This record gives sequence, structure tokens and C-alpha cells, in this order.
Amino acid sequence: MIYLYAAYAATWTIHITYLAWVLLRYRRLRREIYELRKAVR
Amino acid sequence: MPIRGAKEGARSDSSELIVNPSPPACLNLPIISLSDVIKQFGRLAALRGITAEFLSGRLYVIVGDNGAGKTTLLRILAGLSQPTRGRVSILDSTDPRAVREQVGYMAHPSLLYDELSALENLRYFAQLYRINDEQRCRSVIFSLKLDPDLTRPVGEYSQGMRQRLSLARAVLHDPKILLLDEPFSNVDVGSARHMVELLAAMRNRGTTILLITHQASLLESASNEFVWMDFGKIIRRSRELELLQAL
Amino acid sequence: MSSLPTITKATLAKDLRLEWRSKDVINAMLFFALLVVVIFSFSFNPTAEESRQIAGGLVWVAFLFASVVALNQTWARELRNQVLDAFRVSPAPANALFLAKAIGNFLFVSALEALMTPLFIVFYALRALGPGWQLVPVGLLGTWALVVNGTFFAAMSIRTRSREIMLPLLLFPITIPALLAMVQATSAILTGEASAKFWIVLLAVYNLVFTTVSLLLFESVLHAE
Amino acid sequence: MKRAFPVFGLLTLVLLSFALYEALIGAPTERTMGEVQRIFYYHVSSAWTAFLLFLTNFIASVVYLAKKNSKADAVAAVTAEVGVLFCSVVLVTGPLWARPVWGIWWTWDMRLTLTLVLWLIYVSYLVLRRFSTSSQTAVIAAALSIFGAVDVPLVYFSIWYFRTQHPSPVIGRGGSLDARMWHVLLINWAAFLCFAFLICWSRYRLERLRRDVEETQALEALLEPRGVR
Repeated sequence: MIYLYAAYAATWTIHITYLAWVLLRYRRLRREIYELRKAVR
Repeated sequence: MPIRGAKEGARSDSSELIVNPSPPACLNLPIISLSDVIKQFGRLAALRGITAEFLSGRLYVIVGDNGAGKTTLLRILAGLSQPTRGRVSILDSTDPRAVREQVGYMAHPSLLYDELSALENLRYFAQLYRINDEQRCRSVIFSLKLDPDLTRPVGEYSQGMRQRLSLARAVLHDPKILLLDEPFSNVDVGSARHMVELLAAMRNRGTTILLITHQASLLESASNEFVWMDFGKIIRRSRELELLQAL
Repeated sequence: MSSLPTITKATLAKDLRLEWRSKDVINAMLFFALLVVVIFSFSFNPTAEESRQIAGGLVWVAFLFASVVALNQTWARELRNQVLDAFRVSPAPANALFLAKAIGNFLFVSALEALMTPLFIVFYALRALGPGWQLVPVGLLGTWALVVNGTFFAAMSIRTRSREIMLPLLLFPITIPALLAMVQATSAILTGEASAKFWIVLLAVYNLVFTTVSLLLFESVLHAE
Repeated sequence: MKRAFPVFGLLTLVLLSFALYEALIGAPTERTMGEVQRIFYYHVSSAWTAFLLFLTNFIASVVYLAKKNSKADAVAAVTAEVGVLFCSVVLVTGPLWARPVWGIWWTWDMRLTLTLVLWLIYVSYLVLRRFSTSSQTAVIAAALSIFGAVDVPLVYFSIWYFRTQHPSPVIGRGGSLDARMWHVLLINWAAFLCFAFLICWSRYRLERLRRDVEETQALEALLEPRGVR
């Protein structure tokens, strides 16, 4: 039983870690766009 | 066939023709044209929209600060890299690779094998152009005042000799268009003058030459037009070097 | 396309001449190979019977590591003075360059194997119980399998940062089936317990497939920029 | 188009929860393996999703080489990344299933080995993308993807023969699947596919945005030094 839960938990941990990483990159990019806009003006 | 009969030919007709640098009128056709060419390397743009035409049978001197995009422009014309955007047309072909046989390219590094002798180097590069003519290699080396029988490897040549041999490699297959990146760097004044004479003679026979240099004054009499690049754009073109510099 | 064999030959002759003058590949490779054999002998000290079982793996892993040294050097010469650009501006077919480099590497790695094999035989007291002549096709096909992909990936990795590390990273995963085939074939022949036929056929197919793919793709990789 | 993303996201979330419920509670318990068998629904649907993503990567790479279309390159980059993600899930859940059922974490079984090799190939693909100089990444990555795809059948045959020579120490999964289990598996697969598509979509948008930013930055950056002069 413990293996079952471990597997399901592991699956979602991997997915959520990845999504968090994507989100982090997205935010970094957003900041860059913001700064770029400021620089152009 | 430039540099043919290099011994007498090049030197005599270059010295008389250098007085009158304007090419025959029939050759004044655009041989290279660029429209809005952009080249981007990641977060850096080397070329930011270049639109220009270069006419056949002329010698253009490209000047500008380091990082102005001169070398990138030349590499794109040589087919070594593709523009990120925009159109390049050389000899009525939009693919620089289709006209490779017609283009000679001399880069800032020598593009030669240090371990081989001058003749061995040229013999190999001649084969890449399907030229199997030992005599041709020898005469090209000779026309640049080098000794074809020298067995010393190119690695032991002086910088000036290496530059001249590098030019020999670029003109080996008698190209219609010659692209030269800093051909005179570290070359002594005498050799540089000789190279200019040779280039002028080639131009007079119809070769189009684009040349990057920091020693533009060397080419004041030979050049047809000066092209000034800055920050990835062509800022100004002028027949007179002083006019260009005055602005 | 008629220029392909001529230019291949010219390029190969040029590479061999360069190697003859500088000898940097051969020297580095030979010493490295010797080190690999000696270290392997220290690490595994089996009886003759055991060594027959593991020799296939041992020998090919040693060859694989040693050939990476040679493969990394393949394009080093073309990068000095950026001579590669001189090839790229010429109308010569890209595949001629690839074939010349692959054949050159094949010769280097074969020479290396010819020198390492006797050392392995001496250190491990090897003797084939199966049909020994089959080791020849296995060796030739296996070497080509290492070299054809290695040459291609070396060309790829010169376009990356930290290129020396990139080559094994790219090469090893793709080479797994070939390596498995070489090792299994060699073990089968040495122990004489099984037939190596399947593995030889697999190696031949592997070579055919990857030689074709390499020739199809090399031009775009060489001119990528 | 802007509305489609949250709507689809919500739909996927519902589907995923339903699939989770079905996998943990809805599906019948397997007789010999017991509860642990339920890992199967996540394991297999992740594997199929990963293979599909790698296939997409291969197709996008071929399209890129043929047409030099930068959108195809972005698709290839994204599907490889998400494919490796799902493949990692397969490789983690696999041993977690094998341990209680077979008593060992890992065996050089056909499917396991193939998945591992695929994972290695695509990780090297991602490393190559990261390390190559920017203007050449797309072409050499596409070439590597084609090498990887061509390699898969060869890996398959080599391991297949390797295994028939030395029969694996474990009992295969064997047996046909119960209809109800099939049902749950397909629901899970559908949910995972939607989920993968959702990730790819947002990752693709991020990739395109990144490229746009890079381009604007490239074209603008040179303005600054001019201002200074």
C-alpha cells in the first residue's frame, strides 16, 4: 500500500516541481519585458 | 582570369590602371543586393536592417568601429551564416550557397593549415574547387611575392606572409566577387601596397571587391566607394574618405 | 557529385599528412589506451574462465573511451585558424568532408585497437573457444559503428560550449545498441556458447542506418549558423 | 483563443480528478498483485504520453529541417522537455511497482530498458539544446532528435534478443486486462494527455514569448550605447 501512495505522490511531486519551474521562468521573463518596455520609453 | 601571368601582367597593368579607377560602364549592374537584412545572435543583433546594393566591377571599402557588424555582413555574403531575416541576393541568386564558385572569401584568421607548406595548402584548396592545376597554384603564390617552392610550414611564416598566402587562397579560383576581412592587418606597408595594386587590377578586370579595413587611407586611390557601418547598420556611403570622416 | 570521391580522397590525404607531421592524435590516443588497459587489469583480476565472460565488455568499453580521445581531436585541426570556414565557402560537397573524417577516424581507431588487443590478450590470457575469425567482422563493424556516430557528434559538439564533454554525452546513449551488439558478439565468440550471427547482422544494420542518416544530415549540421 | 486556455485547464483538472478517483477507488483490485497494481494506471498512461511526445518531437524536428520553421523548433524543444518529464514519472513509478510485486527495484526487462535508453537520449538532447550556441541550436538539435528516433528500433531489437538469450528472472505481467481496468486506464491516459497538452501549450507560449523578448532585446540593446555616445 505504501508503494502505491509513494508512486502517486512521486508523480505529482515531479509534475508540480516542473510546473513551478515553468512558472518561475515565466515570472522572470515578465520582469524582463517590463524592464524592456521601460528602457524603450 | 586575374593574376594570370602574374610576373609581368599584374604589376604593369595595375600601376597604369590605378590612375583611372572608374570601371567600364557596362559593368555597373547590381551584383549584390541586400534588403532589410537582420542577423541576431541570441540577445545580440549584429545586423539591424541592412538594405544596400553593390555594383559589379567595383571596390568597396567597409569601415567602422569594432562590433559594427562588418564581419557578420561579410560572412552572410560568403554564405557562412544565414540572416535571421531579410533577403540577400548575389548574382541573381537568393541562396549564397548556389554561387559559392563565384565568391572568394578571406577571413581575419588565416584559414590555412599551419603544418602544411604554401603549395600544399593551395593544392588542397584548389581541389575543393575542382581545380587540378599545379601551375595555377604556383603562379597565384608567385603573384603575391611568395616563393611556391618554400617547404617551410605556414605556421612558421610571418604574419604578413600568412596574410598574403591567405589572399592567394581566396583568389585561387578566380572569383567574380571577392570578400576580404582585414587583409592588411599586420602586413608591412610595402606588401600592403602591393596587395592593393593587385586588388585594383582585379577590380579593373571586372571583379567586385568588398573589403573591411581599419587602414582605409591605404585604399584612397583604389577604392570606388567607402561604406561606413555603425551598430549593425550602414550609416553612410561616400566616394571620398574625407567626406565620410567629416560627418 | 562526381567530385565526392576525389575530394574525399584529397581531404583524407591531407588529414593523414597533417597527422603524420604533428602526431598529436596518435600519441595522445596510444598513451591513453595503454593506461586504460593497465587500469582495467588492476581493477579486474579474473581467472581465464571468468575473463572470457567479461572480456567482451571490458575490451569494447576500453575502445570506446580511447576512441573518444581520437574523435575529440577530429575537428580540432579544422578549428585552428578557422580552416573549416575555407571548406564551407567552397562548393565542395559536405559529405566528402564527413566521409574523409570518418574514414580517417576509422584508421586511427583501428590502429589503436590493433595495438591494444595484444595487450588485452596478454593481460587476460584470452583465447577464443568459438569461431575466432568472426572477431574480424565484429571488430570492423564495431569500429565503424563507433566512428560514424562519433564523427558526426563531434561535428555537432564543436558548435557547443564545453565541447569536449558534449561528445560522450551525445555519443553514449545513441551507441547503446551497437555497444550491446559488440559486447555480446565478442563474448559469444570467446566463450563459444552461443552464435554471434544475430549481433553481427544487427551491427551491420546499425552501420547502414547511421551512415545513411549521417550523410543525409551532415550538410545541414556543417552549414548551421 | 484567450478564453480557451482556462476553460481547457479547468476541464483537464476535472478529468484528472475523476481519473484519480477511478484509479484509486473505482477500478477493481487486482487479484495477485493487490492494491499496488493501481500504480499501473499512472505508470502506463505516463509512458504512452511520453512516447507520443517523443514522436511529436521527431516529427517537429523533421518539419524544422525541411522548412526551417522556427515554430516547429519551438514545438520540438517543448515536447522533448515535457516528454522527459513524463518519462521520469515512468522511471520513478516503475521501480516503486516492481519492488513489492517482483521483490526487486530494477530489472533489465525489455520495456524498462527501452524507456531508460529513451530517457537518456532525450536528456542528452536537452543538454545539447542548453549548451549549443544560440544561432545553431535548432539545426543540431533536430539532427540529434532524428538520430534518437532512428536508434529506437535498434535498441528494441538488441534488447529483445538480449532478453531471449537470458530469460528475465521475473514473471511478466501476462494475462489479459479486465474490461473495467481497460476503461480506467483509458480514462487516465486521456486525462494525462490533456494534462500534457496543457503543459506543452503553456510551455510553448513561454518559449515563443522568450524568443520574442530576445529579439526585441537584440534589436533594442544596441540603442543604448548610442545614447551614451
